[in-house]
Amino acid sequence: MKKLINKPEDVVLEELQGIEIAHPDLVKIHYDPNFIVRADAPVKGKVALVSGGGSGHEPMHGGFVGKGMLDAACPGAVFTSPTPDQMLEATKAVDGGAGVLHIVKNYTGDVMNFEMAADLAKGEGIDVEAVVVDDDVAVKDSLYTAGRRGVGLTVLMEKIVGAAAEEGRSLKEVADLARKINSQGRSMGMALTSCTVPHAGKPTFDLPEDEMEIGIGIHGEPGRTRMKIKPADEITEMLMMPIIEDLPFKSGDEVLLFVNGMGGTPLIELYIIYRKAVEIAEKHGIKVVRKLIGPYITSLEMAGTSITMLKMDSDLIKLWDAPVKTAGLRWGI
Amino acid sequence: MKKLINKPEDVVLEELQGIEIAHPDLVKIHYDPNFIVRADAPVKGKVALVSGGGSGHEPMHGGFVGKGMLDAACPGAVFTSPTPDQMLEATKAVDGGAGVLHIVKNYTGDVMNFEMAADLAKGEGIDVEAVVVDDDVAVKDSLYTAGRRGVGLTVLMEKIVGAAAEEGRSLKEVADLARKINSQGRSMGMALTSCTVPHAGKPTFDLPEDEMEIGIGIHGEPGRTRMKIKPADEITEMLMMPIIEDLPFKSGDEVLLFVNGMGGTPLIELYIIYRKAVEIAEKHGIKVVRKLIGPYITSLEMAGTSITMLKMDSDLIKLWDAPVKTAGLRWGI
Amino acid sequence: MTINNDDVIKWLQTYDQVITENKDYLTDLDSIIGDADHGANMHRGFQAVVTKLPGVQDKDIGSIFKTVGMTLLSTVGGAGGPLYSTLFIQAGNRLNGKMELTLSDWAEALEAANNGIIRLGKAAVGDKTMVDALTPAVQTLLDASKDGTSFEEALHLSADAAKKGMESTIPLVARKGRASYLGERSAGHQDPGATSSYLLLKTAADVWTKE
Amino acid sequence: MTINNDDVIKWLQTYDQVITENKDYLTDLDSIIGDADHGANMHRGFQAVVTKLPGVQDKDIGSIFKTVGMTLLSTVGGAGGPLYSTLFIQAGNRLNGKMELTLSDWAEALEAANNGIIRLGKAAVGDKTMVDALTPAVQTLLDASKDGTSFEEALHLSADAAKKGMESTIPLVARKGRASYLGERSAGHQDPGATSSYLLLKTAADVWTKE
Ligand SMILES: Nc1ncnc2c1ncn2[C@@H]1O[C@H](COP(=O)(O)OP(=O)(O)O)[C@@H](O)[C@H]1O
Ligand SMILES: Nc1ncnc2c1ncn2[C@@H]1O[C@H](COP(=O)(O)OP(=O)(O)O)[C@@H](O)[C@H]1O
Ligand SMILES: [Mg+2]
Ligand SMILES: [Mg+2]
Ligand SMILES: [Mg+2]
Ligand SMILES: [Mg+2]
Repeated sequence: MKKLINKPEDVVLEELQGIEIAHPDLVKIHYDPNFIVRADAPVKGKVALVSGGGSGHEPMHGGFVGKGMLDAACPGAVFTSPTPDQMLEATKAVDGGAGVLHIVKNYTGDVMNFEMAADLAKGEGIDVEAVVVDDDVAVKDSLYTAGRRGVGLTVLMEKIVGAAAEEGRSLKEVADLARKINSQGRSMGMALTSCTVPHAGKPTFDLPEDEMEIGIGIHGEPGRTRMKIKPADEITEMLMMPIIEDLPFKSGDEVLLFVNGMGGTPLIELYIIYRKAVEIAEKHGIKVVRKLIGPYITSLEMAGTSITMLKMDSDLIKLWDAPVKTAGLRWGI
Repeated sequence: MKKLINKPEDVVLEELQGIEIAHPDLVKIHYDPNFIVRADAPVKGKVALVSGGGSGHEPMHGGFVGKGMLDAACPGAVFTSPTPDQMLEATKAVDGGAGVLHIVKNYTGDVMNFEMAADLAKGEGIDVEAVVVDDDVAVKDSLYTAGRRGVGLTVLMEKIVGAAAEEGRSLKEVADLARKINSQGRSMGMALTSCTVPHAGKPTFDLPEDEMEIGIGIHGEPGRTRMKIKPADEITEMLMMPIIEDLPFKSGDEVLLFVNGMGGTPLIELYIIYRKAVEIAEKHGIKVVRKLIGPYITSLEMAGTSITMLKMDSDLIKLWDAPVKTAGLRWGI
Repeated sequence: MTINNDDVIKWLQTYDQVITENKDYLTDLDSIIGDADHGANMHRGFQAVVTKLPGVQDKDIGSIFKTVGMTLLSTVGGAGGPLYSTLFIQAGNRLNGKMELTLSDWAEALEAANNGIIRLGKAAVGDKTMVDALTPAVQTLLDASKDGTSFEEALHLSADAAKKGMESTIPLVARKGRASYLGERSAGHQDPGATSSYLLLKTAADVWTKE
Repeated sequence: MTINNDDVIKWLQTYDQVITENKDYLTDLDSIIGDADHGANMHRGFQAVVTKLPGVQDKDIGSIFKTVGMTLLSTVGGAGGPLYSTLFIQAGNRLNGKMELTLSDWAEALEAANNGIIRLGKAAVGDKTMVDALTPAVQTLLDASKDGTSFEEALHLSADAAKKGMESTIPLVARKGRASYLGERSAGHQDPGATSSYLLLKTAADVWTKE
């Protein structure tokens, strides 16, 4: 296992310590239970946004805490949903009296733990709503699965909904907006290499030198199909088409196109993917009006990419463009 | 070779096409010869900054073109210095009448090509100064080598000197500032894995599962020593101590600490390194007053990190904090 | 035979050791059809549990179980955390105030535990989860407690039933949890949660029937 | 024997093929002590050169050389670009207006080329660069042109001298270029630029002495 870490069991703690020293202007860290809150939390009268999930997806979620985005993030162990006590304490720490929105990625563990936390928080008199993100078209959504995973759309939702909360919208408005985003965004990912969970010490899956996994999630889980590596343009097509067909995105739609790196893929490759993705979108009459390119929702050191498309309208565009000041995303301030 | 590319010979062209579509608000791309300029170039009356180097270090340099940083970047083939014609055309395209500063990393090829370009530009009546960055303490600086390499400090120099130019300082002032930064900054890097140059098709060096290279540069060249992998804290110490001792940084110094990812190393590990680096700095009485953490000067998909420390003063701090709006670094606007 | 709170403590401590020994095995199983953390998750949880046990060793068995459940809830995370937490809390509710367990107490406690898991996770037998190991074990215990089988014998029978249930997950296509994302590719691999559940019952049989 | 501009064109076209065949070999050498691009760089440059040759094939040899030099300057990049560009431009200056080359023209042109490289790159013999291959080859040509050796013979001798010079780089510790960063670790490996320079002279000997 080749990692710049000390002991596997200290990875999350030491990362939090690093974030604490690096960004005192943006966030405060609470240990045991672990959570990250905005430096100025709680913000009186503002709906607070709490998200969380396993660690190993950095900058998500901790890197998205700050003005214009999340109020708190709860990091679990690597790839392991955090626990209800973390979420409860984070919820209490950021509640500014206008209620708290939980942004939950659709994994059995995350959903169960956040539900328990929401029940506990409601028991303490806090107004809590939860929104589940499930944008991954690689997973067939049916009665016979845990449903679709929450992946790249989470980042876009946290930014846009964060701006709406900052604007002073109500908990109901903010939650409805989040659900609207979930209904308008789709993602699909692929991997060239597996990642290695520090505790496991070896790659989660073995992938021969000439093969790739299509339809992976963000936890190093194998995808739905394995095949020979293809040129970037073909791979982009294999990710874009299921996204376009699923919603479906239609001619005339305006979208935000997000080309994400899985952690081990350099930026130079993401621009090559972006170029082709825009070409494919345009061929279908879809207009790319906003973009995000980079490693924002990662899977440790996995090499690979995911693409997310979100249908935009003037409200979403305005909220996307609104100032944000976090360690992971920043503009306008 | 596991890469999200089409043909090796098209990598740089397609990357430029991606950047062109992605960032029309920030940059314009010129093809054949290839260079990237600010969307609003030339800026009348402002000293223009031109840098460049081999591709494969993204976001450097193209991602640093924009308000408050570079006016132009010349991308060569992967890991290959660009050619004088690119630099000459870029210099002409951004000259706003106040002169042009070439920021050159100290590699035989970069230095020779930029020198030729400067001579040609001067021949066309443009006021050109060049500053060579050579901050890599892993390389013994002596009459018997090509001297130290230019690595992480380049990013900091481009930001700070870019802010000075934006402020309206003269070519001489800007060049002197760049030389001062070069004299006050030091870097050192290490790799856990080799990168693969697309044309070469296989890793530049082979590194067994339990070994690392210390003292690598940014071109996949092997380092000065190879050894068994150590815990992150020890690695941090092995990078920090030569940096501190070389300048030397002294008790009471205020510094900018830059923990850079080499392209394949995820952010979670960089925070673990940052945490220890600050601890070591503080043990030596050195105060970290500014920081940068992330993959800003990379070596394709290489896993590894480099640390840069730059001694700061109030002028440097003010310039570092000044607004910058590029694809790779952005704040304040 | 009855089981007292010392026996329960011993069972939990031994299970912690069993998990430690099987950490890599459970993680390997989870690597194939999940996210490679089930061993580390269970290990983190039960390491925390054993530090809590001295504080509750004299309490009634219900309290011990609920302390275990609360500890797991705040240390395990993932899907396994709430599910194993529910197992212990539901069983603990059924065992409130008890200083000793009979076979029927044990059978009914595990039945409540399994029902709690099914309520929370909505998995049925055949979905390739821990429910596949627990359900037949519970049924065996309920049957045994009715037909007069000895507690010792019943413990072994329930471990055997859990083992068969665990093995029955191998050919299944997962319909719950992370493995369901794999679709058909999940078939051919044993479920990690069913494995840790089998080990829990196996440890009870081993620890409680040592003469 | 003299060499005319057709021969020069043929030499350059053949060198392009030689580089194509040796692209991976040169890159492998550069992987060990450099940055794994020398093969790709030379290949890119001479591919561009051959497209330019039809436009200058009737010009004097000096013009052909200078066109090659300018083309390399804008296509190769790296250290190799300016150095090989200088080689052709300096030699071209010496061959201005010539439609034919004698042995002494060739010797003096390569001497000017090598001196240009040394001026630009500041490398001396023994620094583990292309200068180690070119210098003995130039000396051999100069000697041959004085002592009446035939052009054919001199071409073979110069290729042999370049080969020895190239091989002499193996044990050296690099003091110039990228390989110098490796310090002692650069010893034991052949310099890629010395290798491409040897191939240039070897190709001249092969192409120009075919009966
Ligand atoms: N809905 C569910 N109902 C019952 N058991 C489940 C359910 N989802 C997952 N499990 C069990 O949890 C196990 C995985 O636990 P663990 O790896 O700790 O959590 P995660 O899947 O969140 O990484 C699976 O092997 C399965 O037995
Ligand atoms: N200062 C120098 N003088 C002469 N030759 C040099 C010098 N520096 C490098 N070289 C030659 O250039 C070769 C490397 O060329 P190339 O790989 O194309 O460029 P780069 O080193 O920039 O990647 C070396 O093998 C060496 O022969
Ligand atoms: Mg998990
Ligand atoms: Mg090079
Ligand atoms: Mg798991
Ligand atoms: Mg090279």
